[in-house]
This record gives sequence, structure tokens and C-alpha cells, in this order.
Amino acid sequence: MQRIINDPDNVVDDALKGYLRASPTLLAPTDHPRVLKYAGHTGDKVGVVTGGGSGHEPAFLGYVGDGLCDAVAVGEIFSSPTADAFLEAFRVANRGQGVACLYGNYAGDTMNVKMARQMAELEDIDVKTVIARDDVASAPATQRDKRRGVAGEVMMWKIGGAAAARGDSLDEVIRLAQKAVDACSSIGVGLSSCTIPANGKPNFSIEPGHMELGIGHHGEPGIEVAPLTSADAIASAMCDPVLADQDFAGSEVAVLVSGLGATPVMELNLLYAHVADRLEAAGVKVYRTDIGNYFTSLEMMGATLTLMKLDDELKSLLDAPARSLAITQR
Amino acid sequence: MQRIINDPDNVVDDALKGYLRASPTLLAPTDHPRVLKYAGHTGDKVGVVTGGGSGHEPAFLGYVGDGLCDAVAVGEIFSSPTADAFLEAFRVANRGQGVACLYGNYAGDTMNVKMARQMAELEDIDVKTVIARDDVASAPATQRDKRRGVAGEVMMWKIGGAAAARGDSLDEVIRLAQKAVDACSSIGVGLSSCTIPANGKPNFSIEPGHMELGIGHHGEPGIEVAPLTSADAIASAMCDPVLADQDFAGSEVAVLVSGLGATPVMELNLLYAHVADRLEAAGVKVYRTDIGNYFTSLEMMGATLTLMKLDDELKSLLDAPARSLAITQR
Amino acid sequence: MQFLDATHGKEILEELVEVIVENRNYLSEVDGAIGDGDHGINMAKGFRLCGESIAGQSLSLSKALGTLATTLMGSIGGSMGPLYGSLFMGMAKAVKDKDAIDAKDFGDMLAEGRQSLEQISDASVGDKCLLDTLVPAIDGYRHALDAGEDFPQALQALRHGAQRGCDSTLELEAKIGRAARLGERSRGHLDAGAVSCCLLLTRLADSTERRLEKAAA
Amino acid sequence: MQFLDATHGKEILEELVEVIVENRNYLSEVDGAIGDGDHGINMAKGFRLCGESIAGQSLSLSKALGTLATTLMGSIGGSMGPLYGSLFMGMAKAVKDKDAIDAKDFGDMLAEGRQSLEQISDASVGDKCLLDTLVPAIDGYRHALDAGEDFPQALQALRHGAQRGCDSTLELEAKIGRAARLGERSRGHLDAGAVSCCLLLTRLADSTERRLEKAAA
Ligand SMILES: Nc1ncnc2c1ncn2[C@@H]1O[C@H](COP(=O)(O)OP(=O)(O)O)[C@@H](O)[C@H]1O
Ligand SMILES: Nc1ncnc2c1ncn2[C@@H]1O[C@H](COP(=O)(O)OP(=O)(O)O)[C@@H](O)[C@H]1O
Ligand SMILES: [Mg+2]
Ligand SMILES: [Mg+2]
Ligand SMILES: [Mg+2]
Ligand SMILES: [Mg+2]
Repeated sequence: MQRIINDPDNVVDDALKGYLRASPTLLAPTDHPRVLKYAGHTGDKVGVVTGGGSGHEPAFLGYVGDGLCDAVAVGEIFSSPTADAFLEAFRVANRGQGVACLYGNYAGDTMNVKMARQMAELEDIDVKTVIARDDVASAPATQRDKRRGVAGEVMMWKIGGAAAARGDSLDEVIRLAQKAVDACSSIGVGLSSCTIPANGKPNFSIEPGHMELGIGHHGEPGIEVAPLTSADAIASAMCDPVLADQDFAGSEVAVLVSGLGATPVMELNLLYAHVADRLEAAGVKVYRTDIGNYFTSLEMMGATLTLMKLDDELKSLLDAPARSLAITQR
Repeated sequence: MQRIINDPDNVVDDALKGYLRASPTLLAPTDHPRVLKYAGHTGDKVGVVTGGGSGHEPAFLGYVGDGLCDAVAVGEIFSSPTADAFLEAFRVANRGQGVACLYGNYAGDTMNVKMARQMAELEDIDVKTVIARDDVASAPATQRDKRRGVAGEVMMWKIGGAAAARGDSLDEVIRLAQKAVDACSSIGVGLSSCTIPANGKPNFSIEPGHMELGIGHHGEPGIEVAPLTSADAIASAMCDPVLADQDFAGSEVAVLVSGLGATPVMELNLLYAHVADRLEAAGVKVYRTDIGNYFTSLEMMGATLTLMKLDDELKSLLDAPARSLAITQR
Repeated sequence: MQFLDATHGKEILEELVEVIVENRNYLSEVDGAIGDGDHGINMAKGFRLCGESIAGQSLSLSKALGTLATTLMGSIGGSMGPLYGSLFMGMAKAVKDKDAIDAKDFGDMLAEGRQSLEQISDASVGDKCLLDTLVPAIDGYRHALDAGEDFPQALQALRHGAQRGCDSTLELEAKIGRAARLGERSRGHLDAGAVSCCLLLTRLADSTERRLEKAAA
Repeated sequence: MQFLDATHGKEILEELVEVIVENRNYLSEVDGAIGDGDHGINMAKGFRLCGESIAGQSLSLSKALGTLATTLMGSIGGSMGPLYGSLFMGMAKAVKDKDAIDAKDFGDMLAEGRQSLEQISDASVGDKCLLDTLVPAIDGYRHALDAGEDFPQALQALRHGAQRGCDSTLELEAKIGRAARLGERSRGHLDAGAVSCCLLLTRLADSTERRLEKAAA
């Protein structure tokens, strides 16, 4: 395990120290060591909170900033933050107009958010939630409630964050974040495993010369383990289930290609070349493409593809200015 | 080799196709397949060109954009672009006010730029160059001309690009880019090798449990191969030669911590926590810190640390707005 | 009638901490086969923290279990924080204000823990999770008491039930948690939560039995 | 007096392309030991492209070498583009307008190639680079001619000089290129550029010799 860490059991706390020192205009500490908040001023607005396990950087803390999330609860590597942490994030994000908690569909997160919401209720903080379920590989469309959230969460934060920033009400922020989630279909492909530092051994295994289509962000098994093929074939294998998931034809879409950590960004662009061909052939119009490491899995090799079906409402929120570690646009 | 590619010999061309399709508001094609230019309008100004081998993404093409470089010559993986490509980049960047070619000190780049400059002369394009030489591990301070350019190149592009964007003359852009280079001291540490796709085998080797201090961006050997220690010890080992290279004490600095590709960004921040301690102890004031994958080496694990000594002139250029794949700030 | 002295809760708890910390790597290994390989890390972190926070104190069993519950909920997060947190919180509530615990109290304590856990999770026996250990263990204990066996014999039944339940997960297909994604492929591996639950219940039974013996001696 | 028919430049060039393409992996392997392992890739790419662009054409040696030079400069980049590009451009210029090449012309061609290369690189013999092959090869050829040997014998001297020069890089410490960073550690490995240069010169000599024999027969 070739890692730049101190005590493997303290990776998250040690990293947070660095994040806080490196990005003082974006991230500020709170009373809870595992909660960070936006360091700038946002004025009165609906608070936007997210949270999740660590190891997905820049998710989740990289989406705290202007026009995005106001606070984040930070969990151990690949493990939900505590209910305490979510509660504190609700508190610091709340400006009396309620809090939108936008997170991904993982059992731990769901339980901890549920407990935190109960506690927040006692403090009269109005918390509503949207749960990202964009991973088409994790359950069929008929069981959307079972799907995991993957890189579509980025879209959810961007849309929900922009809605809150422009002064939308809590219900409206929730509606729009939910709309973003519903408009997203994602799939991942893994080419190698990753190692949780405290664990010291790879989390699962992908044999060299193979890839796992539909892999989850923690190495959850996908649809199929197959021989590693060409980028074009991988692009097709990713496009097929994504295009089949919603009626994208004739629509404009935002495309997000995220690396899982160790795959060079060059290869993500290379992969995208054929994705673009496929979309064109399917009559899907690309409105905007973002490629980079937006939602990773430690040093896993691989990529995720997310399509978000757009309308004017979503487009304007997607294009709204933002400033954070992961997304800065003017 | 777990890569998302088609023909290993066509990785660069295939990737460029994807880049161009994904980022049409930033990158535009030119008459030369290996030259990209900024897709937006910049008005009359000194042209800024860079170029270098591929495999360092987002360098070099990620620094083409508003307030940065106007055109880039793209080489094979870890190999200088051709003289032809540099020449075409000069042509498209030239708006009659001359071109600043800002690149790193590698033999191939130097030779190809030299040839391209000669050809540009015949076309009456005034090209001046600045060569980044910030890697303290590659030669002692007394032989600065032998030093390689590493992540300090990012500073050079930012400063030179901002100077050109505000309308500075060619001589002034060159002066400032050179000033940026001279103000930078960098060092890298490698924790694993990387594999050039067309080659199929790791480029060199770092034994598990070891690290190479002072490693170059292509795996050029460093100062020392040592057992892999704690992040704090690595931070110290990196700070020592960098702090010794220039008189940083009492000055403000910009800090850039760049990943080499496969090291999670979380670990870069973790590493930075102790860098910040060391700088504080040395009486160096951190003006600004940027952490991320700014200049990589395919899927190498490791990081580089760059300090740039600042004055008011450099600060204002560093903070000037920019928009590109690698740097967007408002 | 045999009673467990419930004023030495801290000491009992330290044994639970010990068994989890000792099995940190083993639990992660089990989780690694069909989960994400961090169960031992998560559990050991929470239990060790709890161990540190109770060190040097004198606590009733209820207080000790309550501290464990809030430490787990407040420190480990994941699924285990809320799940084990709820379990131990329910147990703590059940023995609140008790200085001595008889066989029936002990059974009620386990039952309340289970109820509390089931409020947060809708998993059930057969889903391949810690309930597969917990439920047969509690059932075994209850049946033993109903059949007129004594406290130590019921504890033995608890251990048997836990072990049997834990073993049963080997052949189950996971319906919950990360392993559920594996479907059929999750068979042939133990469930990590079932294993940690078995370790905890077994150690709790051992510790209780030893204390009963000591009290009898 | 023996002459090389310089109107079949394309055929000679195809042999050079062949030897580089055949040794693609070997050259990368040599470069991998103390460089970045891409020498074979770089060279094969340029030579293959050149091969494609001359296919089906009828070219003089000068035109063929000129095409090689511009293809290398325009397509492979790196250090090899300008270095080998300059070398072959110098050679092409030296035999411009010649239909037949005698032993002296051949020597002049090599010498002009060297000069042209030295305009772009300030490397010298002993630096562990392709000059370590090129210079002794040219010197060997020149000495053979000066000693009154004939064209084929001089070509033999060229091959010997190239091979000796190439072998000499094994023990040299690199002073130039990526391997220079290794200092002492660069000893014990051949230099990739020296190897490719040796392959090229040897094949050029072989090809020339065969053509001389054919012409004589
Ligand atoms: N919804 C649930 N209800 C009950 N137990 C669960 C549930 N989800 C997971 N588990 C248990 O959690 C265990 C895994 O715990 P752990 O590895 O610590 O958390 P994570 O799955 O978040 O990595 C599983 O072996 C299973 O017994
Ligand atoms: N300045 C130079 N002058 C002459 N030859 C050089 C010089 N720099 C490098 N070389 C030669 O180039 C060879 C390496 O070529 P190659 O691997 O294709 O390029 P790169 O070093 O850019 O990866 C070395 O083996 C050496 O012979
Ligand atoms: Mg986990
Ligand atoms: Mg190279
Ligand atoms: Mg787990
Ligand atoms: Mg090389």
C-alpha cells in the first residue's frame, strides 16, 4: 500500500486538517470535528447539506462552497458520517429557512440522516432530503428506490445548491434537487481495486486484463466482469444501459465523465470521444460535458458516465456560477 | 496495464478527439492535429504558447484558456511535440504582438522549440521563450540551467498568461514569466511507477514500501530511494530542500501541491497539513495554497511540492481571473 | 436465584471492547469477502473509543451500555453506528436503575435491544446480517428459560443460538447491506455483522457466566 | 570504381524502416533500463509513417532521406525527431542531385549528417548517446578509405565502428538525455540511441553492400 498517510486509523482527521489549512476561503471548521462549512458568506437562504464516507474526494467536501453546499458531514473512509455529524451540519447550514440534505442511497447514510433528522426536529430545524439513486447498474428502473447514488450526486448538489443560492424556498430546492436526481442515469466501470488505508489490503479484486461494468463506488459488484476491451467498446458498454434507462433521444443532456481516482484524465477524454459518437447516433444532444475526477473511489482505476436530461430550468441552474474545490465556474 | 484506450499507439490522437468534443468552449482544433488553441476570444495581445509531452494532464492542454495560454503543442506520451507543432502553435497564438513560449527544460522540447523558432523567424513571428527550471532535485542551485521544469510550470503559465491577458508587452510577459520561474522551487516524491500505454510495462520501478524523493515527471531518478515513511516525514523531506533553495523566510509564498496521478487528493491535503506546519516554523507566510492534480505523470503515485516566493506584482497576476480545464478562478 | 451484579458494568464492557479490538482484522477480512472490508475497522474504532472514555470510571451496566451506544452512534457512523448503537441503547434502557440482573432481566435486556435495533433497520432473519445471529441467540435463551433451565444454562443456549445463527449466514444470500449487490455470489461467506454480533454475545455470556460463578463461590 | 545506384532510394529506405520497426520492442526495452522506455515507440512511429508515405513512389536516395528527415521532425517529436531528423537531412543534402554514389560520396554523406546533427545537439562522444555509435562508425569508414580499402571494405569498417561504438556505451556514464540523471547508475546499460543508430548504420551498410554486389554481378 503506497500511501501518503500517518496513522492509517486517522487518515480522515489528518486529511481534514490539511483541507482546512489549504482552503481557508472555502472551508471552515465547526464545533464538530467531522463537519465543515462554507467559509464565505451566503446570506439568508435555504441551507444545503451533504455528507458521506471519505475516500470519494473531491466528494463530498469539495462541493461545499458558493452556489453549492453549505456544510458537509464527513465519514470514515467508505463509511457514513455519524448522526451527530449530520445534525451539526444541519445546524450550521440552517439560517431559519430550513435545510435540504442531499445525499446518496447507502444504508448507513440513510440511517444516520434519519436519526439526525429526528434530533433536528427537536431543535426545530426543518430538514428535507433528496436521496440520489442514479446508478442504473445497482437495480432495474422498476426498483429505482434500491439504486445507489453515484456521480449523479454532483448534479444534485449543483442544481440544489444553485436553487438555494438564488433564494428558492426549501420545497423548491428539494423539488429541483429531486428533479436533477430523476434526470440522471449513471454507470461505472472499474479496472482495479482500491485499498482502505486502515485495512491495508485491496478491498476486492479485479484481475488484470479484466474490468467490472456497473461497479459501485466502494467496489460493490456490478453487472458483469468482462475482459478489458477497447475504450470504444467500454464506452458502448456504458452507453447501452444508460441510454436504455430514460428516453434521452431528442433531448439535450449534460454529460459527466468522472474518473474513479487513478485513471489518467486523458483516458477519460479518450473514452468520451466514443460516448459522444454514441450520443450523436442516438439523437441525444450534448449541451455540456464535464470530465475529471468528480467522484472517486480512492485509487481505483475506472470511470463513471452520467447523463442528465435537461430542460431550461435545469440548464440555467447547471450554468449558474459556483465556487468550490471541485467546481468553479463563472 | 489497466487502461481505457483503443490502439496503444494512438492514445494521444484519440484523447485529443475527446478533449475537443468535451470542451468546445475552451479548446479548438487548428490546421495541425497536434496543436489546440483557445476557443474563446482574447482580443489583441501577446500570444502565450506552451507544449510538452502528453501524460501530464491536465498539463499542458488544461492550461489553454482565458488568462492562460492561447495555444498548445501536444507531444506523444512523455515526449516533446514536434517542431512543426510548436511552429503552428506560434502561428495561431500570434496576433502581431509576438509570442511567449513558456515550457519546461527537457532536451527534446528545447530542440524542437529551437527549430520552431527558426522557422517562425522566417514568417516574421517574434517568439521569445521562458524555460521552467524549478525542480530543485534535478541539479544544485549553482547549476540552475540544468534543472528540469516540474509543477512550477503551472505558476509560469498563470503569471505569464495573466500578464498577456492584461495587455503587457512581449518583453514584459517574458520578464514576468521568468520571474515566476525564478521564484519557484519544487520537488517531487514518487511512490509507484507508471506505464506508457504503447510500452505496456512500467517505466521504471519503485519497490512497494519505498519512495523516491526528487523523482522527475517521467520517472527520472531522484535524490534518494528511501523506505516509505509517514506523511509528516515525507512533508519534511520535501520541505527541507525546497526551503533551502531560496530565502523564503519572512516572505509570502504560493504553495502548490500537485498529485502525480493516482494518489488520492485526500492524501495531498493530508501531506499539506505538515507542510503548513513546516512553513510556519520557518517563518514563511502562506498567501495561497492550491492542491490537486495539476501536473501528473500518468498513473504514478506521489506528489510534488512547489513554493513560489511572492511580491505584489506576482500576487495580483496569480489572483487574476482565469478559465481553463485546470484552473478556473473568478 | 442467581443474579448478575450490574454495578460492575464497566468491567463487563471492557471485555466486549477487548473481543472486538482483538478481532479487528478478522472482522475486516470477513467483510472483505463480500463487503467493503472495513467492519473490523469501524467496530474497533468505536469500541476502543468507548473503552477509553470509560477507563477509570465506575459504571453500572446500564450506564456502560449507554456509553457504548452513544459512542458508537457518535463516533463510528456507517451502518454499524446506528445499528449497534440502537441495540446497546435498547439494552441500556432495559436495565436502567438495576443493581442486580436475574435471568429474566437479562432476557428482557436482549429483547429490548433487538426491538430498538428493529426500529432503525427493517432487516430480518435470513437477510444475512447481524439479526441472523441476534434473533436465534435471543430465542435460544428464551426457550431455555421457558424450559426451566437456569441462568448459566440459558447463557449456554444464548451462545449456541448465536453460533448457529452466525454459521447460518454462510449459506445465505445477502438481502441487505453492501453484500446484497452480490446476490447469489454472496453465498459461501459469513456475514461480518453476524460474526461481530456472535463475538459480542458470546463474550457477554462468558463474562456473565464467570461473574455468576464467582458470586456463587 | 564501385557506385551505389542512388535512384533506388526508396528501396534502401524501406530497409531502414524495416530494421527499426522490427526492433521496436527491443529499443524500448533498452531505453527502459535507464531512460523512459519509449525509444522504440518513438522511432518505429516515425519510420513506419515514413514507410507509408513513400510507398509506391520512386525516389532518389536524397529524396528518400529527405522524406525520412521531415517525417521524423514533423511526426515523432521528442529528442529523436530533431536529432535523427537533422542527421538524415544532412545526409539528404549531401547527395542531392546524385544518381550514383561512390565510396567518397558515401563518406561525405555520413559526415554531413553528423555535422547537421551537431548543430542541434551539443552532445559529444563519451556522453552515452547516438554519437557514440555514429562517430566511430564514420571514423572507421574514413580510415578504411584513407588506407586504400574499397567501398565494401569501408562499409565493413563502418559496421565495425558502429558496433564497437555502440558497445562502448555499456560502460559509459550518461552525460546527456534522461539517463544522465542516473549518473553512475547509468553504467552497465547500453544507450538506446546508440543501439538504434547502430542498427540503422549496419542496415545501411548491408543494403549498400548488397547493391554493390548486384551491380558488380
Ligand atoms: N440494514 C441493515 N440492517 C442490519 N444489518 C445491516 C444492515 N446493513 C448492513 N448490516 C450489517 O452490517 C455489516 C457490515 O458492517 P460494516 O462493514 O461495518 O458497514 P458497511 O457495510 O457500511 O461497510 C453487514 O455484515 C451486516 O451484518
Ligand atoms: N542531447 C542529445 N544529443 C544526442 N542524443 C541524445 C540527446 N538526448 C538524448 N539523446 C539520445 O536519445 C536517446 C533516447 O531517445 P528517446 O527515448 O526516443 O527519447 P526520450 O529521451 O525523449 O524519451 C538516448 O538513448 C540518447 O542516445
Ligand atoms: Mg464501509
Ligand atoms: Mg520519452
Ligand atoms: Mg463494511
Ligand atoms: Mg525515451
